Amino acid sequence: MDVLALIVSTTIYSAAPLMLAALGGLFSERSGVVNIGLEGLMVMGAFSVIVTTLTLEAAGGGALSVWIGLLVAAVVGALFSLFHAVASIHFQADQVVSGVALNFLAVGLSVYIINLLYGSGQTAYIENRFYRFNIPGLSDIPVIGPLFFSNVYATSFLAFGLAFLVYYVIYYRPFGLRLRSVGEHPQAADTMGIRVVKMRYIGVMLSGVFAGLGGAVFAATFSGNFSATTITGQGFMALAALIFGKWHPLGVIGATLFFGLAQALGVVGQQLPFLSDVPPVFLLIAPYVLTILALAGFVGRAEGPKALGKPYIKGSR
Amino acid sequence: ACGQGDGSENNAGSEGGGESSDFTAKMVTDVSGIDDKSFNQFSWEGLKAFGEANGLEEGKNYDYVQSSTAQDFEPNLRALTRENTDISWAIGFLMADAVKTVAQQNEDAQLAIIDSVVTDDNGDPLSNVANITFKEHEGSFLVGVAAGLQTETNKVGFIGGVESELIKKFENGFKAGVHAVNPDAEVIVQYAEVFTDPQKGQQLANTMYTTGADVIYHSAGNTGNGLFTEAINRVKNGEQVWAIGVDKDQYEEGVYEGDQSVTLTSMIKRVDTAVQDVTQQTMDGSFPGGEILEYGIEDDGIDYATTGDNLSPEIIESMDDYMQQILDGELEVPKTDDEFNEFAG
Amino acid sequence: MHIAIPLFAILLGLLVGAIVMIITGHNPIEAYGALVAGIFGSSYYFGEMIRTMTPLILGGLAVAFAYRTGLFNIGVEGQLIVGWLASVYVGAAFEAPMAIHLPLSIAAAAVAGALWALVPGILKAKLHVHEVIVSIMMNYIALYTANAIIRTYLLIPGERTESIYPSASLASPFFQSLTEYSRLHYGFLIAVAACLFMWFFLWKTTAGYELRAVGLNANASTYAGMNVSRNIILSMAISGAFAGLAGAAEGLGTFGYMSILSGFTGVGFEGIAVALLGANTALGVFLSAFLFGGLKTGALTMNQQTDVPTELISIVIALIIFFVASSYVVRLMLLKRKKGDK
Amino acid sequence: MEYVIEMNGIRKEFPGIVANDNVNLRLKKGEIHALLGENGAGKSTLMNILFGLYQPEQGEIKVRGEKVAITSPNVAGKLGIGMVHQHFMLVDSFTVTENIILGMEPTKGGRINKKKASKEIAALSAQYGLAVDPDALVKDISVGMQQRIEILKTLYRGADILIFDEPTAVLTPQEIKELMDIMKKLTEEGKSIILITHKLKEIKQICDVCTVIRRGRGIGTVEVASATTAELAEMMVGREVNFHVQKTPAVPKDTVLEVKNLYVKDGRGVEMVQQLDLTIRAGEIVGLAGIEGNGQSELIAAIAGLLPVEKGEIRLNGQNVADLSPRKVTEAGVGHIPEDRHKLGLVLDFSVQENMVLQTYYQAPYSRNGLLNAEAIKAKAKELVADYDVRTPSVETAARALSGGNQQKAIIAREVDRSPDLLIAAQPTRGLDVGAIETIHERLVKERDKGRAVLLMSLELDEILSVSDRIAVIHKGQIVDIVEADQTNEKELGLLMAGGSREKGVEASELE
Ligand SMILES: Nc1ncnc2c1ncn2[C@@H]1O[C@H](COP(=O)(O)OP(=O)(O)OP(=O)(O)O)[C@@H](O)[C@H]1O
Ligand SMILES: Nc1ncnc2c1ncn2[C@@H]1O[C@H](COP(=O)(O)OP(=O)(O)OP(=O)(O)O)[C@@H](O)[C@H]1O
Ligand SMILES: [Mg+2]
Ligand SMILES: [Mg+2]
Repeated sequence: MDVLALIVSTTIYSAAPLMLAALGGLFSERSGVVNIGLEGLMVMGAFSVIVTTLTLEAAGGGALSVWIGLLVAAVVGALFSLFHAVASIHFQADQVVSGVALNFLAVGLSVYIINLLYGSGQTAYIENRFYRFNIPGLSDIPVIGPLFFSNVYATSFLAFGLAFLVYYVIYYRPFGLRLRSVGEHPQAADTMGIRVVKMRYIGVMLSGVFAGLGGAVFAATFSGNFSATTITGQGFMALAALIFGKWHPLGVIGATLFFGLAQALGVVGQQLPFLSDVPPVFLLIAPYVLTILALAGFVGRAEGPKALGKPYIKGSR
Repeated sequence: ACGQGDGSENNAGSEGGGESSDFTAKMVTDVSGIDDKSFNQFSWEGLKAFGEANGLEEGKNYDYVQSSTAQDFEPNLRALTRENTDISWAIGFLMADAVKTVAQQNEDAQLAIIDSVVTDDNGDPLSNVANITFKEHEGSFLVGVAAGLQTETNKVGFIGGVESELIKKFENGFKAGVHAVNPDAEVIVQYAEVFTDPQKGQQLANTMYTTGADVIYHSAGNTGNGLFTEAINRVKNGEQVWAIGVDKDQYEEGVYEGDQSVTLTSMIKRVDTAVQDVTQQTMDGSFPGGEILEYGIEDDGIDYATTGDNLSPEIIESMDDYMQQILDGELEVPKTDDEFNEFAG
Repeated sequence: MHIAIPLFAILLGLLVGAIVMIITGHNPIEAYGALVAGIFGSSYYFGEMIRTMTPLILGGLAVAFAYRTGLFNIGVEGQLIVGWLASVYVGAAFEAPMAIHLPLSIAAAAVAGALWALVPGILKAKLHVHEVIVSIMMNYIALYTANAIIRTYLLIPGERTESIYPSASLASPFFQSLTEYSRLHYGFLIAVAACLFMWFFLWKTTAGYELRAVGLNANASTYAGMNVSRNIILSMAISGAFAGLAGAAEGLGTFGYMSILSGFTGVGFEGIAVALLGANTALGVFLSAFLFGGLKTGALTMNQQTDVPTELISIVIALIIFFVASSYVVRLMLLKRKKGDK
Repeated sequence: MEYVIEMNGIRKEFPGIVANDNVNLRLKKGEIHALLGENGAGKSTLMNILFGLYQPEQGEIKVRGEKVAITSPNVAGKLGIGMVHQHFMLVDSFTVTENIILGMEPTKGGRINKKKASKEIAALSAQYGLAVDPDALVKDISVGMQQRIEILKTLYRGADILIFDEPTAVLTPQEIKELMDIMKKLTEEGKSIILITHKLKEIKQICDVCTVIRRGRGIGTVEVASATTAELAEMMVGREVNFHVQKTPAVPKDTVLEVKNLYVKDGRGVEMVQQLDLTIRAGEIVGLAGIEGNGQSELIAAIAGLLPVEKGEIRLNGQNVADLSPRKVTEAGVGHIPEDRHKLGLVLDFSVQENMVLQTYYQAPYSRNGLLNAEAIKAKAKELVADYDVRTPSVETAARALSGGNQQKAIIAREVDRSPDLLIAAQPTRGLDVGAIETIHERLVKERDKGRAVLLMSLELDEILSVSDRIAVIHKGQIVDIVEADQTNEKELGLLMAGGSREKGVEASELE
């Protein structure tokens, strides 16, 4: 039971930051803008939450600091994503190029600023992180309680809640319909009076908000400080999760949980008696191999929004 | 080798010894950067302490150069030797090959390296390189003693970064320390295979604590941050668990609520002392070229931290006792798996 | 005019970098002076810059080549790692006459990279699995597997493999003598040859015509009797071979061995930028690798002589990429205007 | 009577080309106004200007007497202008309802109110006789149905000036008839319509006036009733046009294609061709007539090697080519002018010259020892461009930049030039102007006369009747009958296509 609970809770909280970032990618890519810059946006989110929290804590902000930090991360993510938006929407730059540039810029800029602020490439540790807790009452329910309501992070609920909210918005609100139409067939959307450029800006900026949150949750949950190596590859994993989840919010939930589970098994596996003799390298690569097998076995073809990656030029044929 | 070493010393003496303000000592950082809160930073602190002690000018007499990738080591070192720097420091064993190349190409250069021994193709140390290593296993042994005494579950953990000969010293020293005071205790060992993933560190710690460990020591760089995160989480939920820091006093990493910390103690490796020491020797005209300087407890190179008084006086007493045994040469701490197996019998 | 716009973008990038420096209390003239001196100041630096360029060219070609067939090879990093390992393994396992040993070691790298890239290639071609995810996963698998192989079978003190025999080395005494003992090696010639190969293959050969057709319209290619799956697989294999060669440049040229890696080399991700900045053409890749290599090499000296952190160069590089990418639209406009005048 | 639309002196340039030059168009309320012109004459451009997609360089637009600047489709929409585009503007993965309400979604509590939307759409469809399934996905429905959605979209937005850009090019004869009825109904309800079409018959049928443009210039406007189709054609092309395909009776020789008991499934696994037999001989043109979706596309795809054969034989000159790869089929002597030119026929981002060797690039003289021969390719492309009157600035121009008609001509040039034993021409003249159609028909007959076998698939019975020697009627995946072209008529074919038998068909024609 202990081990099962461990695997379940590890799965869930490992999935949370990826889920947020992948949802960000979903907004951008559903509007037709490839976002390979999720990594950079996560870096900015991680940077923002740590700097904000440190500053507020110094001013006596207490436990609230990190939550304000989360908000700041969302805002900074949105602003930072404007680079990508302006280049790829307005200047019709290749969207992959501009996303790559975003990644370079994020690491360079954040570390440069950290250096400037603290005279060091690494910040101090925040005191108020996101901590696990047991939900009173619910955690006492047999079986379910220990699995889902004990040792939980508030941020996990935030991620899941937002994922369902995104699902609702994308599929049930006019905004979602319009956003998707812009990613599928911008010319058609244009003739229907939808402002393609505006929708894409919103899509990209929302990707900044969500990826910023993802990076922030990661930093404030796991590392507690910020340096150039706080975010290393999570953005790319989020991108993979987005494609794995077929650009669908519920798919994203599934994909990130799958990644989380694979990772949890890789880590916990060595402690399991029947796996302890397996050479560690196999457990290390297991999450990645499992993902490939899953893709080849039952997930198969993934097709993105039709207009993904194509700049919209009015009146082009 | 000694003869050659003397030659270069004279050379250095004529340049640096005569007028102290001409003496130059510079270091090349590893890719983790000058402010990694770890050995790059300590090395720099050692160099600064040296400079301040001698009234030298930062930037001119002593300075550092950052490396962004492993490819930068060699050009950075070469750049320093080309400026006729009196002692060029290479921080970290990863730079061993770069040091070798540069040292062989420029026999007048004087280099020093941390955590490695640079040899020529015959396995003999190069005469113009000073090799500084540490007896991390001894320090790890001491914190192992603390862990073995502190544990109530008779289960402790060790999280390694990327498995290597160096990190093995930490692991085996720690295991030996636990074994020495608590032969019944089990030590769970797991390597993250990455130095930069705090999430993985947290997951490893979570697993170890869940399966019963209550004290965990790490030697995993940034990955180790996750250990403190996890320990804090557990302590906040009313559990009694401990983390042990590495390389420096990691008390701060474990702080929760005011000034309480989950950091039981830390294994301290005084890179700064070593750097300051050797640089001073060089300035004084006795560059230890070709020598292997192994800093241990007796040279103030290895220590443990007591910040926050989390260690009980009894444990400290026991640690000091073992420290004395090591100093007296009564106790040989194992470094490798084989040595540990022999030690544990 | 073709060259004017990227140059303009570079200037703009440097200008913004200068503004950042001024705001943060650094002297841009001094810094850029050191930067330039760190590239052109001595033949040593210049040699080091070209050496830095070498894997970037090959990594960039790998990305660009796949892109031409409509594939996004984000797995260059992994392919480079296995190529590096294979080249060092062959280079260190036995000694043989150079005429055999060196080509064999290089070929091992190319083959290893190609095989690694075949996994996403085949899955894409046969099962329509998105190559982006598979290649990301293959990167991690390469990293951990290579480390495990080194640790289990090839380890010597210093956390690395044996050094390769001189008969497998790309090290060039000639280049070294020209460049005051920089580590410039013959791998650079391989990179140049690879550029020529890519250009020639894509534009002059029948197979290249097919690859481009498949990349632009798979349906029409099927209609025209081309085997789309085979072309996808071929394209990934060649792309992976380029990446593997980048590994050989590291293993047989720069280092002469392979260390246990504590993380990715970064060449793969920089390769994406190099390729796209170079508009996926051979010449473009060469020039943008030159830009990257120059800035990265010069940044070391800049950081050493002034106190400007190397991160500033990351910022400048990012800005240059933005400006170059965005300037395509300017170029288009200029082109159209010109044509309109006629 | 006052004009609802006045476009005066409109000029629009694209890089290197003047698409509209001093064009005038005046539309009266309740009128159906034809816009006629060759491919690339600038019709779509003019309408896109009216719809706000392009801005004119010169000229003025008045809507209901007031001068306006139509800066975006939004503005056009507010002015009551709606457009059904030449290439449909529909989101494939959306439902019919979603496509219609997009941008004007009815909501309830912030959520899209599907019920209300469905109700409104049902009401509209009933009013104009536009039956649609509101919950179907657009990618699953027929082209005719998609067009209805386009119309519903404009009506849903309250448009009363409707622009139809070549709406009939992609429709079946039955659907065309329905569309005509719908248009009439629309004008009865007080709407005004501009109709672009290349089919003069349609203009004669339902249009009141016709404006003609040639190479971007306005030629003039005529009352349809007072002009013959020949006159209209001449106005548009600038020369006399021959509507009758000139040909001598066929002299069929050996069998070239023999299809026996063929079964084919489409991409989704539905069996579209069943138990089909068909024979074509050298020196004859066999027309394949059928209502869209009766297996003709699958039959052609199977012959060309693009769809696997479930069962049965396809023999070419006696050799079984069933399940050979497309390459092998081509080499065995099949040429294929595909139905979907953008998807299959061209690599749009390749240059014209690269497209001209799409089937032969690997053969001498275009390829030697695996290397391309640039000179040979260029020479061939120049020859084809000249011979088939493909209008392109140069052979290095990207195919994407050509007008649809010229893209089609390029494909035909490529396929016909190889003079394959069997030439499959699927809808070869869809969307082409009468001048271009004339040329293409001549080419097909010429191939026949050279002793080649030709399979002509077309939804236009006119074309089938005038070009073919024999006509095979396909229904539900089977050839239900084969008739001599000069012994049948549209009516009989229509009945056969609908599944009737020949006897009844003949009776029906005798009743006339
Ligand atoms: N969401 C994404 N994020 C990053 N890169 C992407 C994404 N989607 C596509 N790409 C890359 O952009 C390029 C063009 O994508 P596209 O979907 O057109 O691929 P494709 O080869 O045409 O796929 P298919 O053959 O399945 O239609 C491909 O190289 C693809 O890998
Ligand atoms: N967006 C564009 N960019 C460049 N050239 C264009 C563009 N749109 C149209 N053209 C050119 O303008 C001319 C008129 O094109 P248009 O589409 O208006 O012709 P059309 O009369 O509708 O022809 P068709 O009957 O083939 O539809 C053509 O030469 C075409 O190539
Ligand atoms: Mg596609
Ligand atoms: Mg048109």
